[in-house]
Amino acid sequence: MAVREISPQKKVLVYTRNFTNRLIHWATFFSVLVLMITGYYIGEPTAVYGQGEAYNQFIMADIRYYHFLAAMVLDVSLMIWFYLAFMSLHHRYWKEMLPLPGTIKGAAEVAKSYLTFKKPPFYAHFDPFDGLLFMVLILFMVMQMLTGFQLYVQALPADYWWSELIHVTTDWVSALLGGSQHVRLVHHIMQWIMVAGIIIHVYLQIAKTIIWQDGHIGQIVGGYKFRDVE
Amino acid sequence: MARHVIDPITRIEGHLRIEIEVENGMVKDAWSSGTLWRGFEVFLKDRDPRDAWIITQRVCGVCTTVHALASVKCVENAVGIDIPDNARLIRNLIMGAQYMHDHIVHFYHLHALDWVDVVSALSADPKKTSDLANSINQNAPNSGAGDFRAVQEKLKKFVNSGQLGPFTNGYWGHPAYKLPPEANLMAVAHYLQALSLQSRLARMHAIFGAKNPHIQTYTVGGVTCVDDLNADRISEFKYLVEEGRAFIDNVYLPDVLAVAPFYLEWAGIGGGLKNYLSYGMLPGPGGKEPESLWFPRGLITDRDISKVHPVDASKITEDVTHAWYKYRDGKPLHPSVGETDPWYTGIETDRADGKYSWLKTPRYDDMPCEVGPLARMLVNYVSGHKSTVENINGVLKALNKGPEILFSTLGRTAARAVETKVIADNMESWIDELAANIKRGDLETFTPYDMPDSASGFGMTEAPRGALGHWIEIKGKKIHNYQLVVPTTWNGSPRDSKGRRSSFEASLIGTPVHDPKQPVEILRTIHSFDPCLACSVHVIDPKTNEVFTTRAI
Amino acid sequence: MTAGAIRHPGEIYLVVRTRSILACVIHWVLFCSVVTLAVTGAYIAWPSYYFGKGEAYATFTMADIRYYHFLAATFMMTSLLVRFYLAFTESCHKDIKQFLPTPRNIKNAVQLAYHFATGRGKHPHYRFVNPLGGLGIFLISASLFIMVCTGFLMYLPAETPGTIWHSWAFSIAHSLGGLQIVRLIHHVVMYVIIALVLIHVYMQIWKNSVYTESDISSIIAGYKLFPLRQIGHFADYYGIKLREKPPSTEEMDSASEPVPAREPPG
Amino acid sequence: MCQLSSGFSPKSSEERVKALAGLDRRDFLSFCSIMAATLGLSPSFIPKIAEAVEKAARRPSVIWLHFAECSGDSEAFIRSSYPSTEELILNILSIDYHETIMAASGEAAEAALQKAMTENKGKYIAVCEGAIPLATPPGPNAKKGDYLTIGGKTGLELAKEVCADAAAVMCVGNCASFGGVQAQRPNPTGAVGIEEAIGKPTLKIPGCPHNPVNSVATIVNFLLLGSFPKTDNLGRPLFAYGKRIHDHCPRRAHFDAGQFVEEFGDEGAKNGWCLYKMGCKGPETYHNCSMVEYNDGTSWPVKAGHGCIGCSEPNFWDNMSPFYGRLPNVILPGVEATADKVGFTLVGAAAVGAAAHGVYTFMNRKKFDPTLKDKEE
Repeated sequence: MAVREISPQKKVLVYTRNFTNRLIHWATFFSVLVLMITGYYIGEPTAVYGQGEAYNQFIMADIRYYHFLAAMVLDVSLMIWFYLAFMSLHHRYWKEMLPLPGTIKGAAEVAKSYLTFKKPPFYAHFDPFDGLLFMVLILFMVMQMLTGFQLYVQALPADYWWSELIHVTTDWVSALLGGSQHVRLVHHIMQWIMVAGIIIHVYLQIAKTIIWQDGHIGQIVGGYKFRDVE
Repeated sequence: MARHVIDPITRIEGHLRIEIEVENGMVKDAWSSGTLWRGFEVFLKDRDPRDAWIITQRVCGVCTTVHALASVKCVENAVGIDIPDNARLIRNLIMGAQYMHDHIVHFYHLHALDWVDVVSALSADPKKTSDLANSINQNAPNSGAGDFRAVQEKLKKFVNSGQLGPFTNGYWGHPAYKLPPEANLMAVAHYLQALSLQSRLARMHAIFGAKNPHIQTYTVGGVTCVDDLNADRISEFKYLVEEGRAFIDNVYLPDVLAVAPFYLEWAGIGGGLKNYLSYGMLPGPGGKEPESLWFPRGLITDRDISKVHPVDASKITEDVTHAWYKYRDGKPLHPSVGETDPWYTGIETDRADGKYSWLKTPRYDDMPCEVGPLARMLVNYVSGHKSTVENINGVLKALNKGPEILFSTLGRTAARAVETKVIADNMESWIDELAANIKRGDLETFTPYDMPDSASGFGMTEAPRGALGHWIEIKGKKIHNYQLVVPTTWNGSPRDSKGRRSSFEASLIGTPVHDPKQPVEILRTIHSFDPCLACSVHVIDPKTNEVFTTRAI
Repeated sequence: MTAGAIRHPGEIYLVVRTRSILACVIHWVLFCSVVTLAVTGAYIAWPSYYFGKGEAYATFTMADIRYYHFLAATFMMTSLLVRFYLAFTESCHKDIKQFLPTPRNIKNAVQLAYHFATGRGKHPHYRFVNPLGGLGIFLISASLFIMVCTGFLMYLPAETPGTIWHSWAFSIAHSLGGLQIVRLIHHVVMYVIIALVLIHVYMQIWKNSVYTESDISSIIAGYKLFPLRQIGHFADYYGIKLREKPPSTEEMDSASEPVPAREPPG
Repeated sequence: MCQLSSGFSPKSSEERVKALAGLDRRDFLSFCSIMAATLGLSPSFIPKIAEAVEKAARRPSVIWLHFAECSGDSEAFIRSSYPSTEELILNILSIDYHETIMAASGEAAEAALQKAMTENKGKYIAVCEGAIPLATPPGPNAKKGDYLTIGGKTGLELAKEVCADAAAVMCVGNCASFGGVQAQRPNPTGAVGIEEAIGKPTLKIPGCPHNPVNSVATIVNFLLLGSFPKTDNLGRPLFAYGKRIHDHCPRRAHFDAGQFVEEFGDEGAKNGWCLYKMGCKGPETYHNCSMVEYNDGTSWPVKAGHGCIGCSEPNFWDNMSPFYGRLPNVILPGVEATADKVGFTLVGAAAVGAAAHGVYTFMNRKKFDPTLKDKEE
């Protein structure tokens, strides 16, 4: 029976992700999850009605509060992530995520492997295909940050240094997109694209874990995976 | 000298036993025993204070709602909230409906058979009965000769069936029955009318109170029936009030005045105690107590009807010298510091210094007091309560007697009738106030609150049978201590430590008894109090949890 | 790549199949249905907001949520039932014994719990479910079974009036002290399940991190990786040559015995 | 259970009609149709009910006993509208002993009881109201059941004596059926329902108090078919206790819609929304309140904006309380807490335990990872 089968493959354990790296992943995961759920309510507020007197009900206010709170967690973790991409002592991954010729070639090879089931070379941290996907996701997150801040700053008092800062850094977004209503639209649509991207990401990690038997998915929990012994 | 036991006393709520000693055809001494113990205060402990009213309402199914009211009041007092005006009005309407209903049931179905010989009615002339009815009141309904003949036919068939049902073994033909056959027939007809009417009047409770007995609309903070605050329900209520008032004006009061002249000697029998206590009830706008109470709070001592004394709830004590409980140092205690230690010594004990009842013996300022309709009417009368004064003077004038006849069995029964009319006449004003509020768009029925972690409070009101007080102590948002001091405890309790009798026992002294085996005279006086035993027998909280020792089976 | 060498330098691991994909799928169906049950159940217990405005005759929020609760319950029951059946079959390596609280399992579970708590003693390598985990899964299953029973006791009287099921459920509900008590049990046991699941998830992450056997991939992809050095007495089997007959479950379980460390073959 | 062996000698229906003098034909038929509806019979049964009531020439003897109770069920019974109490007393039943309405007291009352029991041996209906206290009070002369004595006998003795020769025992109200209010924790008087006290199956019409429509319909069923109606396994007639209040509640649409009263007197209350969150026990209570209502169909608790308290269910004082909460409290030895408090404690303990274990293993990671140890060595 299948379950009794033991593969003769020998593997060696490789540490691929340190604690900070994993922590950032899960902080990003939970903050994006909260942002998605609260964002859905803000975009579709008829989903939940508050009862009682308006002066005593704060459903939208509460949900926006948690949206902003989660956004702050995401911002901070993204910033650390960017810093580590260049400065990490463990693994400086910025190059692996840029669409350089080498990365694109590697990504094509990985993509081919998904179709041919021929195992691609071992990549300790993430393969080039993932790298490009992450780049896309990160870009979307950055865009969500920019549009999000642009929407957020509209509600802030103007004479506040913090709001000045946001104005200076993100007003161009509004100008570029053609007004705050378009900013809102882009913020909304990009979220759905991100949902699709996240689904692809999760699917690929599970598929790789199953197909290549490297314990791939475990690395984001335990920090290690396995490499074939040549 | 023979000792006679009447057990069970029927046509009352609960389980009562009366023992009398008769000498030369007169009662020389009497003992009253409550023979059921349920332990309400024991299981109230640790309950949610908001549930207390639902539980305490079940102490009595006859004067249902009054315990509910006293209970929500005592919790509201502890929480420290005022209820909205609509809630006050609905509570007053429900209370008023209770009085209209309960007093009619008491007079016709629990009390009338002490004065009316059902069998004698068989020999009445329906024509003369009709004349009699019309001579008392021209508006008397269903009082044609044909109406009375139909009742008599029905009664004859019933008697001829040989199955007398609830009338089996009545004291028919007893010389104490003095009404002519025609008056008896009229009373029987009204007995049956009242039987149908009371079922309709109970609907007044149901309109706002969901059902009767045991309403389910109160809640700590107000009432729940906000959905019923509409013209439809109010007019339904109003017409039922009118129906009840028509009966009270045209049947109940005339009947009392028609029967009384035949039993005028009872205006000198059954007086008993000389002190009368009323807590007052039916709060007015603002709901402040006792200032806004429509029936004032007060105490009359020594039958002195020139003065009403204020009432101080802290002067109430309970004594267990003759009750089946033990106190550690034997002294009377205020309910809030009372103890519980049931100590049953058997029903056939020495009455002189033994224990013989499950009722404790309450005293106000060390005085035995009578409570009930007579006490309320006297306090109202002396305080100058307008409609009470008018109605009592009307009754006294009709009987051509002075106020001294009120201190008697007959006086008690008359006071009840007067009270029914006084309250029924005022129902409309509350309905109008309620309608005016609704018209204004005021539909508020509930005051929100937070249950305090610890608090204490009390609620006082009047049950149809007399003064009713609930005391609560809340700790950890739960009931820590709950006590009830109820009307029949005042009236039906055994002697106190100084050997002084309470109302039942005191009022029986000197009652003529024709035949101790047919103690109809005893029943007259006892029933005039409208005893309600279920609520009277209770225990005071166990700070020490001693009561749990009684669980051993 | 530097970090890879910090722990277990040169340690050789073997891929060991631990679950059929079917068992993995059932796990996640069970997980999703229990999450759905918990969320919809929370709404049924505390319907604090109302969803969907409108007239009552045209709005069915509670009705819908109850429907999804019942739907998820059928998924949960079916997957539980299928898993129970598979526990007796080869495709789940007849693992029923690993979940039952037999004296042996309890003894091993206590030992394991002591090791997990203090770190004393050698880590036993269990290929399938370890006795402590088996006990936890037994408790979760038993709790789910209680939920199924109490759920039916509430569902049948309401949804099948006039049938034999109705009177049957009614009798049992009353012998337990009435529907209100059944409801209370249903409510409280949900907390028990949440607590147990919390511990379960924590323990999987913990084991995955501490023992580097990739426990997490076991429930997703169906295999773990064992350090060859520490399961030495299976080396001839795990090594280069496959044995004719696979070791029995008991043999696998007894892998908890201290094993002398050896050099990895090859 | 409770089969009657031709309890009533049939006389001519003409004679019976005469006995019903005063109840005019229209009223009588309206009573019969209400009874048919209450019992869930088709309209074709109306003439049969009329016939059965008319045929029962000798009215069935009823002995109504009061035990530990508040008389609420007697009061409820006399609120009957179809038939009226008058009809019940004069024409339909022969209520031979009933402490609240009977003329006789004391010895005469005792004699009436003995007479009814002897004359109708094996044929009378014993209606019981109130629970039987079984505990023994402390005290020198106390014996079992002394918390209640009537005519010098304990309630238990009286119940056993009267119920022994009854054709059937009918319990009205929750006290007689299941022990009721005095049987709630800690049940200081050891009160139990009649069935448990006398060890004989009884028919139960629970409620606090019961709805007279149900007791009267049960009696009419008895007159019509010579037996009591079909019951559930607790002994409650299925016609009245076969369905949940919740399933026939006029506010059910608001439950399904998710529209709830959040606080008494709020907008939801004014709009008649569901009382689920106010602790309504309709979902666990079998009773026909929502269909027949009380006091001649005037109202019932949920209509009056107050949740159901489950008064037809056994031990409802304990199980259904706190009455303004959804769930009863969890009672563990020495502790009483809400279900959610218990649950949060449980989950919190698990989370804290996991976190503590995580920190501990991180601090002592060398113990767990032999490789690290090896390396150091």
